[in-house]
Amino acid sequence: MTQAFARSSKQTFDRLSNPAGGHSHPSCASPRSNSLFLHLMKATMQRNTSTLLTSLTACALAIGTQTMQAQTSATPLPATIKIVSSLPRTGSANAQTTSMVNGIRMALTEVGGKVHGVEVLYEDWDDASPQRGNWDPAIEAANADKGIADSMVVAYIGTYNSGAAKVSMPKLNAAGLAMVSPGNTYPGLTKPGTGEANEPMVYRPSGSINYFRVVPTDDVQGFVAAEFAKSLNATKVFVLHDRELYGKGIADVFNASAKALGMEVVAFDGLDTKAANYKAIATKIKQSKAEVVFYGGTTQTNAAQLAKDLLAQKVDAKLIVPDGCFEEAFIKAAGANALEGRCFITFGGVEPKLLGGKGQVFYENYKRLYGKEPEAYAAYGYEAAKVVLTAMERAAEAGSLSRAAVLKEIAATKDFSGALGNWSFDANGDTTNKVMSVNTVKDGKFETVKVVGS
Amino acid sequence: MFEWFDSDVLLQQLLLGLSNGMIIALIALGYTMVYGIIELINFAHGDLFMLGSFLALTLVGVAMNCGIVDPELMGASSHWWLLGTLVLVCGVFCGGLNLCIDHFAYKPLRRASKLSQLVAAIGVSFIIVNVGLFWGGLPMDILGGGGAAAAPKDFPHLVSDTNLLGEESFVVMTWNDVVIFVVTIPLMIALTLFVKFTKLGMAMRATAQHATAARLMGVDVNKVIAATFAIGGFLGGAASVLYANYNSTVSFQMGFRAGMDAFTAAVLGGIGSLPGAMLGGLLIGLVRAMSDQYVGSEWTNVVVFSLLVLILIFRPTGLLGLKQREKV
Amino acid sequence: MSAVPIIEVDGVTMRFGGLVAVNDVSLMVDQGSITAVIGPNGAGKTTLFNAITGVYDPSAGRVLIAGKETVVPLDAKAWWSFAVFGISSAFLAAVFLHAEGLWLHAVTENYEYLKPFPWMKGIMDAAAYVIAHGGWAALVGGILGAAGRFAIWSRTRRTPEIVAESGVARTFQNIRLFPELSLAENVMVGMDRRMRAGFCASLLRLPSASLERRHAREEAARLIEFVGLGTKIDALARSLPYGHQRRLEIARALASRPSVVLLDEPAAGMNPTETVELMELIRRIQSTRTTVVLIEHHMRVVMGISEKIAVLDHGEKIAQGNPTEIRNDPRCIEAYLGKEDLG
Amino acid sequence: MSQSPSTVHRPAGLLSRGQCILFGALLALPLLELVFDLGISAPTRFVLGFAIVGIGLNVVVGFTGLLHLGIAAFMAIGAYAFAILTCTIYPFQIGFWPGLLAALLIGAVAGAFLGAPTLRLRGDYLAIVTLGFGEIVQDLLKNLELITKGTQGINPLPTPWFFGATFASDTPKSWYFLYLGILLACTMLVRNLEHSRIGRQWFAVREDELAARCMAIRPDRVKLTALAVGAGLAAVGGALLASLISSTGEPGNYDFQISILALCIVIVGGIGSLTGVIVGALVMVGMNSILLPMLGQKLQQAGIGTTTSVYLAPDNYKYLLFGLALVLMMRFKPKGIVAAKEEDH
Repeated sequence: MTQAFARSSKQTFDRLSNPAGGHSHPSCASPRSNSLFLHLMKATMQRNTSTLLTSLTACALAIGTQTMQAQTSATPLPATIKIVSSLPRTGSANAQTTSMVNGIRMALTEVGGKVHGVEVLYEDWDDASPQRGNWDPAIEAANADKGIADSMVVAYIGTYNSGAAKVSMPKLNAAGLAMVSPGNTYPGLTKPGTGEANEPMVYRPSGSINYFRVVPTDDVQGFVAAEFAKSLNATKVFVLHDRELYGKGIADVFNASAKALGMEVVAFDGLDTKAANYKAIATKIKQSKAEVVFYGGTTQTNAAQLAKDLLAQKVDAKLIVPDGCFEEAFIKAAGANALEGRCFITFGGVEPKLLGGKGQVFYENYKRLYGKEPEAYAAYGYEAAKVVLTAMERAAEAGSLSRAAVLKEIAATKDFSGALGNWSFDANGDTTNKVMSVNTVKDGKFETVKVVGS
Repeated sequence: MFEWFDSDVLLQQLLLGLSNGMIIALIALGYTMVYGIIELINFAHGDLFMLGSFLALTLVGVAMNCGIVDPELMGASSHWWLLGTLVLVCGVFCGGLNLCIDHFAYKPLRRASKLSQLVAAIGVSFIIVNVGLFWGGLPMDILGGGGAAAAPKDFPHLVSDTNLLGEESFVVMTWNDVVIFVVTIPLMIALTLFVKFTKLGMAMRATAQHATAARLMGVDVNKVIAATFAIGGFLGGAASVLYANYNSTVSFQMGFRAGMDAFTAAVLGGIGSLPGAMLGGLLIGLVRAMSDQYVGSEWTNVVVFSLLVLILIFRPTGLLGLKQREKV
Repeated sequence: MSAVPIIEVDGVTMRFGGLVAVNDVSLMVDQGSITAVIGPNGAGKTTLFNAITGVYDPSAGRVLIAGKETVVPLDAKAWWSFAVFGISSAFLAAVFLHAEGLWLHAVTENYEYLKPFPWMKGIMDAAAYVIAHGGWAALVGGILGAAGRFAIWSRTRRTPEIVAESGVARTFQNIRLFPELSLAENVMVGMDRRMRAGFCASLLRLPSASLERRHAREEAARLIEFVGLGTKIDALARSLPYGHQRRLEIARALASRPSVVLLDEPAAGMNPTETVELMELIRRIQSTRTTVVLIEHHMRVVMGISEKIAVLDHGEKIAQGNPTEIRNDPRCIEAYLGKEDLG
Repeated sequence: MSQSPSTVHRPAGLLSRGQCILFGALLALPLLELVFDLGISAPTRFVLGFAIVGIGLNVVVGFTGLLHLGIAAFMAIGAYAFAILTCTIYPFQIGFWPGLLAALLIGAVAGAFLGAPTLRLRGDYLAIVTLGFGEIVQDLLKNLELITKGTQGINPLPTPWFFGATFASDTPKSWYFLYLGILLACTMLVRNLEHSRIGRQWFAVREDELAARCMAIRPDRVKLTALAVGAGLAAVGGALLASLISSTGEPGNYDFQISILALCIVIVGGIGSLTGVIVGALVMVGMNSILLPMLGQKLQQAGIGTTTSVYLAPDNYKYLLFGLALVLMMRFKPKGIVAAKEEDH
């Protein structure tokens, strides 16, 4: 004890005598320490760089009695803080969310697990239950409550499903805990006038914004899909959806955009996502002589089966699906045959390997670290974590790592240069990044056909 | 746009309904047999069927990797012998597995209440689903796996998918459809004959009528139950290959819907009745296809279950179920 | 003695597939009497009991209880129930098949965000919309509803509960107690016919329900003692030995204060002492002005207590009369009695 | 009246001894949290909600012996009825308590209506029909988009009010006590029914329908009462759970898996026993929303499960654990944790 104490005091004085001041400097980055006292000391030092004397006094007092020290430093930076993610880890979305969690871990590793010398813990929470095999509202709500109750948590990365966000957003908002979603694309979560009359205010009981997302919303994507259908010279389109929040939402946008662009929507049907096959629907599509089929759905809601059955029933219509299908699993599930030249996938961004700048670095690192191609949303997980960590760094610099401080800094994210390019959060908490791509499958791999909005 | 009556469309939907219905009927037989003998709704049956498809997928993968079949030829030419082998192997696998499940999970509960058996079946179904998830994670290089364990997998066409009615025809009928009938109908006939004429079959019928009486007459009831599970499992395994080949998809979650459809079919036809299960399966397949075409796919489940309720109001023991007279 | 027999079986036939279990049997049971139905195994005795108590619907013939046929008549009440089912399913079909339009007209169009809802107008609009658009749905739904109700009604015209309601209680050949219920509860189920406590009284444990329950319990205790089962009224029925279970079943049957009680082989499996006790019990039952009909193989019981005996063989009634007549009837001796010592 | 030995008249208490102990423990749980930082009173609220659903299902399955596989449909009906009648985007806005009462009534009526065609069916036909209703209700909620907002889910739902207590997401304890109170009320009322004429009719129909009918009990009416009570309670549970997360969630959330969870609660806890149901809810839902997440968290903190392999992530073993628990439970305690007769009186 005495030894540890002596060592930590020495380091404290080292820091004090460091001409670089309080800003962290590689040479004095202390090894991981389990001494609370050390952290408190460091925090004191960092905060009061300008007033060396005060620090010295504080320090002297601290050497005298630890309790005194705790009283004298006003709002010290904590020793460790936590960020958590709440994603569906059990069940069918597992592949995508594993990739996202990997992205988050990467972001954390890149900063050495610390911001401004404060150790950052990360916990990967599951919002799915084995009964549901999918996100479970009770678990998501419990996660939100758990996050709120744990005072170490300063940021909540999640959710993957927009429906889940609807559950946790008001809770986290009331508690003033920042929430950054790498996957929610339902527009009504942030944009007034796109959803219900009470959206998005209903998610903001405190009146201020705590929810941000690094992924462009479906209203952009649905429109891009419709434009692309038009560019395929389609006159008749057949719109299907999976009767879930995401799929139905984007199909609605596509439906409206297609009509606006002068195409005829011959049918707007919901699919039974658990059905064995869609050959009967494929027959109906064939009968309708539509040139394009749009399916608002994901790999998990059986989009691959639809693609296969269109091929099996010799339907010539092209299939357009949204980014819920932009993952390796979709190609593997459908088989490249059913997709090549027949299927187009829109995505709110570009595929990881086409990312430029920092994105390319991310892509290379990810492949090196995990030994496989990242899924499409990996970059969003990474980006969300990056934004949070950067904001925390700024907040720490400004002297506080409280929830409010972190939230303020996340909201202030501007001209952020990350893996997804250069972007900011707008007043609603949406990313200004509107890059969209249309992809197809060639030789069993995604290939970008068109990039819009960059 | 959608002509109400279009003979091509009608014909196509009938064909689809029959093909889907045949597979459902084959699974329904497994439910109805087990139910007939021990009055257990075997919830794990649908998931067992799912494991059969995974075995088929793995075997096809192995066959491709070992150069037994040429991956390039999948879908272009037919691999009858491979399909036949798979039906047998997966059938035996599922039959054996069903036997083991019965032995370890249900048999100790024979004397417990029906509900405890049901919960055990639910538990087994969860376990199998998890096994399916892990199986999906096996490194099946060609067929996908690893991190995407949970995703549905593509099952290659084992038979040619050229249209037998000619490339110009609106109605599509391929060997995929034919193979279902070629496998299913003989199996059903064989089962019917087996139950009617063999000694074991008669013992099964006797046990279904009255287990205690059968036991007193010297029927080894445990053997009969085991045989029932084995045969039901075999049919489920055979169905799993047909299903995988017909839909060209294998997923660890597909057991639920297949099981539910089959269970509905079994009840619709009259649970405990073999011809009832076949009829129920075909009917459900047809109603699904017709509803998808003429009502709208989002209403298909509603249509199927409303029909079920209506039929049960007028025929409380299903279409071919015998009127139950309680022994007093 | 009243002129009307308490049970009149009039030409009842029961067919199961090709098997004729009971063939054109007629039987009169006088009020207050003890009547036995005897015959070899498989003669159709229990089937006749089942036909009388409504468990089976006779293929032909009628059963009159106290001069009345115990079937649900096709009267105003039946028509009323078809009408109610038809109309309510018509209404449901009309509402459900037009749910969205209805909602749009009655609710959405009358509502502005955060303003109070004009309830009256909403309801009027809803009614107008259903009347204007629901015709076909209502017609189909109505027909299906009424037909479904009719199908169920026609299958359940003569059911055990309706027969039991008219004062017929019975026991079963293979004892059918409620095994997981206590003795008292078993007997109290028998009293259900006479109990009045409704749902709300039970839910809230109103004094009326508590009082009724307390009285029922006391009466159950008396009945259990009456049949000679002592005071352990809270033991589970399944814990009783076989002979006691038979007596408990009799107590349960008596609990409904029936005018006639049908006992199906009450002495089966009883030892001689118990049999004597049983005969005593049956006489005591008769002394409470309850008619007793029993199926029995035990000739000592049959000959000892019956006033009238009917003999069935192969589903047909071959003889009827008092014990002496039956004892001397050559057909009975040939068919049945000859094989057994009459004791 | 001369009172002979206690055997003649022994009224059932308001709660059995087991129930008293259980509720005492549940009451003490948040107090325990004052000392130890367990953080479990918040997730335990879900347990309480599911316990109410379980009590409802227990009336149907445990008391009356009807195998019901679609109880989630009635949770959905309750949640949606509550939501439509209280949410601010709808005109009605009748408030928390009237909404809860309406959910109870609508659920009960729906239960009776949907039950009516099934009354004459044998046990396992009933199972498939109820399973079908479970699916139909989901489909209806999804398809009648104008009314139910389809897959959007309805939010926000009003938080409860109770004599000045505050109900916010950071005050889980007030929710906890309120829900515990509602659960207690449900338990006592259902216990009243259990020990009354109504309960006796249920048991009689369960034990031997034919014998009951020969005692002039009308099984239709008895089953209908049970279905209505069960559905009504499930609706209340659904509404409370919805209020807890302030949203109905998607209709797909009320699927077969939830019905199965409810059934497992009843059977694992001890079929036919109210104490058992609550214990069952604690075990099953607790495993789901408290134990498994906690375990996952602990494993993560221990540095296990960070790898990308599907076989090493603890989350991927949840199905297996859940299934094994069910099978083993049935193997060694087929009557459930609390067997019905052990808690009587």
